[in-house]
Amino acid sequence: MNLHEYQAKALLSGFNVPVATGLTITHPAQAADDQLPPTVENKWVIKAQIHSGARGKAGGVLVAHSPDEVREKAAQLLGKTLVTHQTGPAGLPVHQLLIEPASTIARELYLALTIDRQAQRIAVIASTHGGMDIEQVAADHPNEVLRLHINPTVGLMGYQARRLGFALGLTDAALKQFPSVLRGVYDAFIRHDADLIEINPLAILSSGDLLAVDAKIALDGNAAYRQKALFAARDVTQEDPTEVAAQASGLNYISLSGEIACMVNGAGLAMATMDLIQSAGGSPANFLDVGGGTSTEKVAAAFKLILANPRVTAILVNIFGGIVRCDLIANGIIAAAHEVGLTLPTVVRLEGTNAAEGRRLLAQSGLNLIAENDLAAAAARVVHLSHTSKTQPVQTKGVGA
Amino acid sequence: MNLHEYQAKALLSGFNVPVATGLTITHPAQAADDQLPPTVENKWVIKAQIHSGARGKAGGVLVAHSPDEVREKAAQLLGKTLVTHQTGPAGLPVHQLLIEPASTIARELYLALTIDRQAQRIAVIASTHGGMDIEQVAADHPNEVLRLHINPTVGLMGYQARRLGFALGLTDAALKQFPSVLRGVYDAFIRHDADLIEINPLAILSSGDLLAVDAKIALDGNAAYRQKALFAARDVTQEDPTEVAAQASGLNYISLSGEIACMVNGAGLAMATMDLIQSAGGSPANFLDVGGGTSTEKVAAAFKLILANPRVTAILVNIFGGIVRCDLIANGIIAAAHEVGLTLPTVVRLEGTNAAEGRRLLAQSGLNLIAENDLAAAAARVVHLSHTSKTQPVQTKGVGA
Amino acid sequence: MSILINQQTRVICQGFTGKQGTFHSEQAIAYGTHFVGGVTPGKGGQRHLDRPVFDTVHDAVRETHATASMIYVPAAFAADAILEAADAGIEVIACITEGIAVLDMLNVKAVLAADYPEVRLIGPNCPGLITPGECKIGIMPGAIHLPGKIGIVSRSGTLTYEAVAQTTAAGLGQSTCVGIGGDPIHGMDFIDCLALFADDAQTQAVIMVGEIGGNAEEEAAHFIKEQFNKPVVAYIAGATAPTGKRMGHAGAVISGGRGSAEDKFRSLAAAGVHIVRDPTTMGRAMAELLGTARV
Amino acid sequence: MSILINQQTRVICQGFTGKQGTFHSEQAIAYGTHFVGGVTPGKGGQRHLDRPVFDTVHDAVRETHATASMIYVPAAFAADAILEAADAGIEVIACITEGIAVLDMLNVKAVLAADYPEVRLIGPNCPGLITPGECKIGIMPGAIHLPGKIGIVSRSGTLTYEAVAQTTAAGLGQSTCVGIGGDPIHGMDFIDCLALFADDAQTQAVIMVGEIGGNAEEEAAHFIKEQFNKPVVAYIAGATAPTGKRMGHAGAVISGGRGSAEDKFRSLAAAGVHIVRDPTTMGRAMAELLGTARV
Repeated sequence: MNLHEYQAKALLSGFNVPVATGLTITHPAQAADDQLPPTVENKWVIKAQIHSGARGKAGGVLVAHSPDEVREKAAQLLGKTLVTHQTGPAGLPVHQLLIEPASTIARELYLALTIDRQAQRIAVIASTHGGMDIEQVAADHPNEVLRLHINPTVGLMGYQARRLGFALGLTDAALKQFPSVLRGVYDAFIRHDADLIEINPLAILSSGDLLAVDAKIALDGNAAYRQKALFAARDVTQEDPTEVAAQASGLNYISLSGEIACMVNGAGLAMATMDLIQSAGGSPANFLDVGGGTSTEKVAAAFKLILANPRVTAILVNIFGGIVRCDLIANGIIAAAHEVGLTLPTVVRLEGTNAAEGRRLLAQSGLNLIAENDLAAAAARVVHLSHTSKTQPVQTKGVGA
Repeated sequence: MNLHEYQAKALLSGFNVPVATGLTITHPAQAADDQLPPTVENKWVIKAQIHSGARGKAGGVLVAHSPDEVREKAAQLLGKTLVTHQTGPAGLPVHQLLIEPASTIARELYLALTIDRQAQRIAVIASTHGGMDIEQVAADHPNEVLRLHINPTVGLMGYQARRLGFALGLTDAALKQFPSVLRGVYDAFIRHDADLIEINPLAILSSGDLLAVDAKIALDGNAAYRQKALFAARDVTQEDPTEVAAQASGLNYISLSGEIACMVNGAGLAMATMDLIQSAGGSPANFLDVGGGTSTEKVAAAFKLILANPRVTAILVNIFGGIVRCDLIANGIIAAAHEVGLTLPTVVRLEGTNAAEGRRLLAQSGLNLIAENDLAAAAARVVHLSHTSKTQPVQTKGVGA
Repeated sequence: MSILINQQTRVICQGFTGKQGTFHSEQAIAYGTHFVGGVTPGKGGQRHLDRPVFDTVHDAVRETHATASMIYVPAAFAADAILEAADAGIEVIACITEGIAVLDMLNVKAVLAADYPEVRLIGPNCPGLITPGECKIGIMPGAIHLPGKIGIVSRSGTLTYEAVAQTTAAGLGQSTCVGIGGDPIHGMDFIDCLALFADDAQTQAVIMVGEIGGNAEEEAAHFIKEQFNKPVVAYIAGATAPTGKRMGHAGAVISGGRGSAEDKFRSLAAAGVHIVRDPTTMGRAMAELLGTARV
Repeated sequence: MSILINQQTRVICQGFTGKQGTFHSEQAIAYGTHFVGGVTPGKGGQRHLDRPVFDTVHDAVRETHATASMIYVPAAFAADAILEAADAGIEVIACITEGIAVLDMLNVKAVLAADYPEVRLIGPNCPGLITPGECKIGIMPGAIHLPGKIGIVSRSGTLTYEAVAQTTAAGLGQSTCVGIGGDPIHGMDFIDCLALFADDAQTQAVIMVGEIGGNAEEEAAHFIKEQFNKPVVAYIAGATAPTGKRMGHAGAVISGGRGSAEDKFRSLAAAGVHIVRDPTTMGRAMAELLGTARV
């Protein structure tokens, strides 16, 4: 789960990472004169709180030189939808703004902690090239991206912080502050089950002090049970509504741009099914893993998600019954098809435990469900039906709709 | 450094280890009616706070059935000196009492955490034989002393606590409470740099609940710099005054029962010197390691400590000059001998860096300092002098006394 | 022969009396697994599925001489369960549980490496492992398996079943199938399994099923090139998955242009692996490969 | 040959510009040690004792190719310094610092075992080590040493010097002398040193100096009995130390009747070690033993 910048900064501030005093608003009027953070030069930065980087280029970061201008710019931003190269074409809505005093920045650094699955350690990544995309920096200046790993027994060691501080070319106040900043980020990472904490830029101000000018935190979803306060602050307006609804039903759904929907048990098999659709000449409309203990309700919820996408022209259901019996799945499909009024051409491939009985049930259901035992054939069939479906409406024998 | 029972319980209580509500007093009047902890059956236990186990047998734990009796028994105990098999014949003075409500105990367990130097881990030691000397239990029932080690990366694991709880035969409330008690002891150990935390007995009350009836904590002296609050609470009245004075001078001194004092640089060489005195027919009066950076002040302080012991009849100084130059040591000895008015026969063995010059300085000092190059000869000489010194006063040419 | 588990393997279940533990233990027993008992703290001394229940894994090992455990305890307690099994002397630990926090697994791996280097952890978030006809530890459907000559190692669950069904249909059968799980930090990896398959006489060839994300497949390719001499067929799922989108398994994220299906196919092909881009052809490709190999 | 260090060993000092670091670095240089620089954070780029100063051990290793470090930083920072040296690739780390908290050392040992198993840590709270005539890393007086054939390993500081002086007086000389330190948790132990002496052609015999407390000497006795074939002379200090009293070194505590000098003498004698109860006779005993051995 992602945190907004203002949430990330509040969290980091609790670990003594220096951040500006900011004001978070949802309405321009909240930026009243006496609420605005004090500035030296009457200069504020207004930042759209969306779950995306590269906000500046998308017009999501504005500067104002008076309280009136702050409110004016805030009114411009709030309610807008921002499209960055990370958001996809739909963009993300701006419901909250973070207003901070502008700072005079001498240098910009990059600092992040994340999980390195190869090393099986938490990795610290730092660079003197702050304020830009670190992947680009890694591509352009691989030797200027510093990496080190943290042994879980002792955690971050003093020598590691010192070493990075010297390697980043810090001096004076910044050199002295850096170990405490890194310690704070590390402690926050550990205490709050982060997947990623990125401070970009970590600025050296003209005063010589360090300041986290932007901050991004992603949390490990598996740790939600012990990070309840943070997960309660989740902002679902920043996520795909279909994916959010899917999660609520215990489904793993990701929207894609094609027209053939699929419903599969297992993430790997779901990806393989998408690959098959593509190689058969189609284009997948979604990734959808219904998981292990699939019930009628789950199958029904899955059909509803699929049908909510107007681009979908055909459906491929691919279930390899293991512990889940295919006859139960078939009953679930039939009940769900009735419930949601399934009209799109639907190819069903059932394999594994009680597959024959499942196929028999589908055949006798009176629904427009095309059974295919062979997965390759099922993929070819659904692609064919999809093309047909685009040109002529499909007749169904379903009771719904 | 050792904590008193009341200090240990206050510490453990902060880690949710269940202890009785107690009152610590230094004067009987402090045990006023309204200050005494409430009891169900008007029964209190009054415990002498000394740095020793086995207080009960020595009369250091009394029971009272009324507030008046509490004050009466308190008056008996305060100011007394208790001799246990751990205190040595001199005993320890009672300056503080811990008054607790008496508990109804169903079973007594043993629980301790300490450093296992062989395993290089913190070890948990537990037994169903609580309330007695664990070393005796280990000798009599080796299979009934449970041990497990804690991996520093993950600390105490839930399964370890469960396993011990089941192995101790706990049920119901005690079984449920045990992991939290053990967790508390472990956290206290780690957070406060303990060498040993021992709860003996850890009682199962008739109510089924656990209660730490006695608690002993020893702290790692090397961690004093980061456990300042605890080390500030050190009770030097419980320690040998000479040893305390030695520490203040940066010396490592331990009183022994013999009559030949020794002053050595290095703990191993100091023990070896004691061994030599013994095998030469003498008996060492002390262990004294003057350490590395030996100064005139330190040597003087060492002589003062030695001379404060009226049993001492002769002195052996054994210095293997390494980094420390023997000529400087010799000057220190001479200055110190003058300062303290050294009259006892003193054999000095100087070896190593600038030893010849050191010996020359001693010979020219006009003091009654007998130089011996050979350590074995020096030991034999000091033992001989000691025997002589017992029968006739020694003439000295010293300026002091 | 097979790897890791066989008819002699004495299996217990942690989380034995829970719903999942009960169901999959029943299945394992029905499959003929040498299933000797289970662990549920507080239920020690009871019997369940006609097997003894113990309070601790240590008790279970002492009484049953169990050597393998399958873990179905909830995610919050799974790290503890893995280390309990290791500490009790269990040699093969299959942790089926999904949803274990990454930091927990980092610690588990560090402790296993330090204190229990001999322990084989499979998973978490995996279907388990099976030696067909001998021992089933996990959630896979036993019926689709056939004792035979193909070793299968896979990051995916149901996709493993595809590989199994296809090799069964082709009459090749399986020596042992290991679902190593999709979490970013997990136990045995492709290489660990390949090393065991290399020394297993029953295993004549291996099917490897990978996914986008991470670089385990690239490392496996390197290992195969350097020191693995049996035929390998490999499929990588996720060629059509868009960059940066999570595909169910936390491990299946393409980050920074690395870990794409194409990267993995390329590495494996360069290592002499027979790659298949159509997941329905794993069994057929293997049959052809072995047919050719026999000439 | 010698063990651990020799003329080629490139030595740095951590805590280089401090009082202790400066003094002992000067001594090491004067002794002829191949001393290439030192580390004091914040003083990188300066020169000290005509050697370069670096901010980090990594910088020092990169620039000087140092392979050994002697540590004189204050106790509160010593654990960090040890791990910094290990992480930077230093092979032999002698930590002279005394007063390191036990929990810090437990962690240091766990990390060394996990991440840097090849690193040789000597100490803490030790005099260091020396290969006479070649390389001196520590606080021992160089002048008493003589290049020769006796390996010395000791838990004590000044008592080591006795063994050195006696073997020098006897004309035997020393191959390498290692003061392993007296703290309860420390780096190389008797056995680690014996194993190196076993393979060292220059070392013809070993003097072992132990102390009461712990059971390192008993373990060494077992090792010698099983697999060490060179003559060993051993002395254990503390026969007259009373039970339960601390004798300076935190490690030197007799606990529960174990670890007494008598226990240790007995174990060593049973392992075929020539024990001496008089610390002034270590050199003489060795000379006689080797004289006898030569017959």
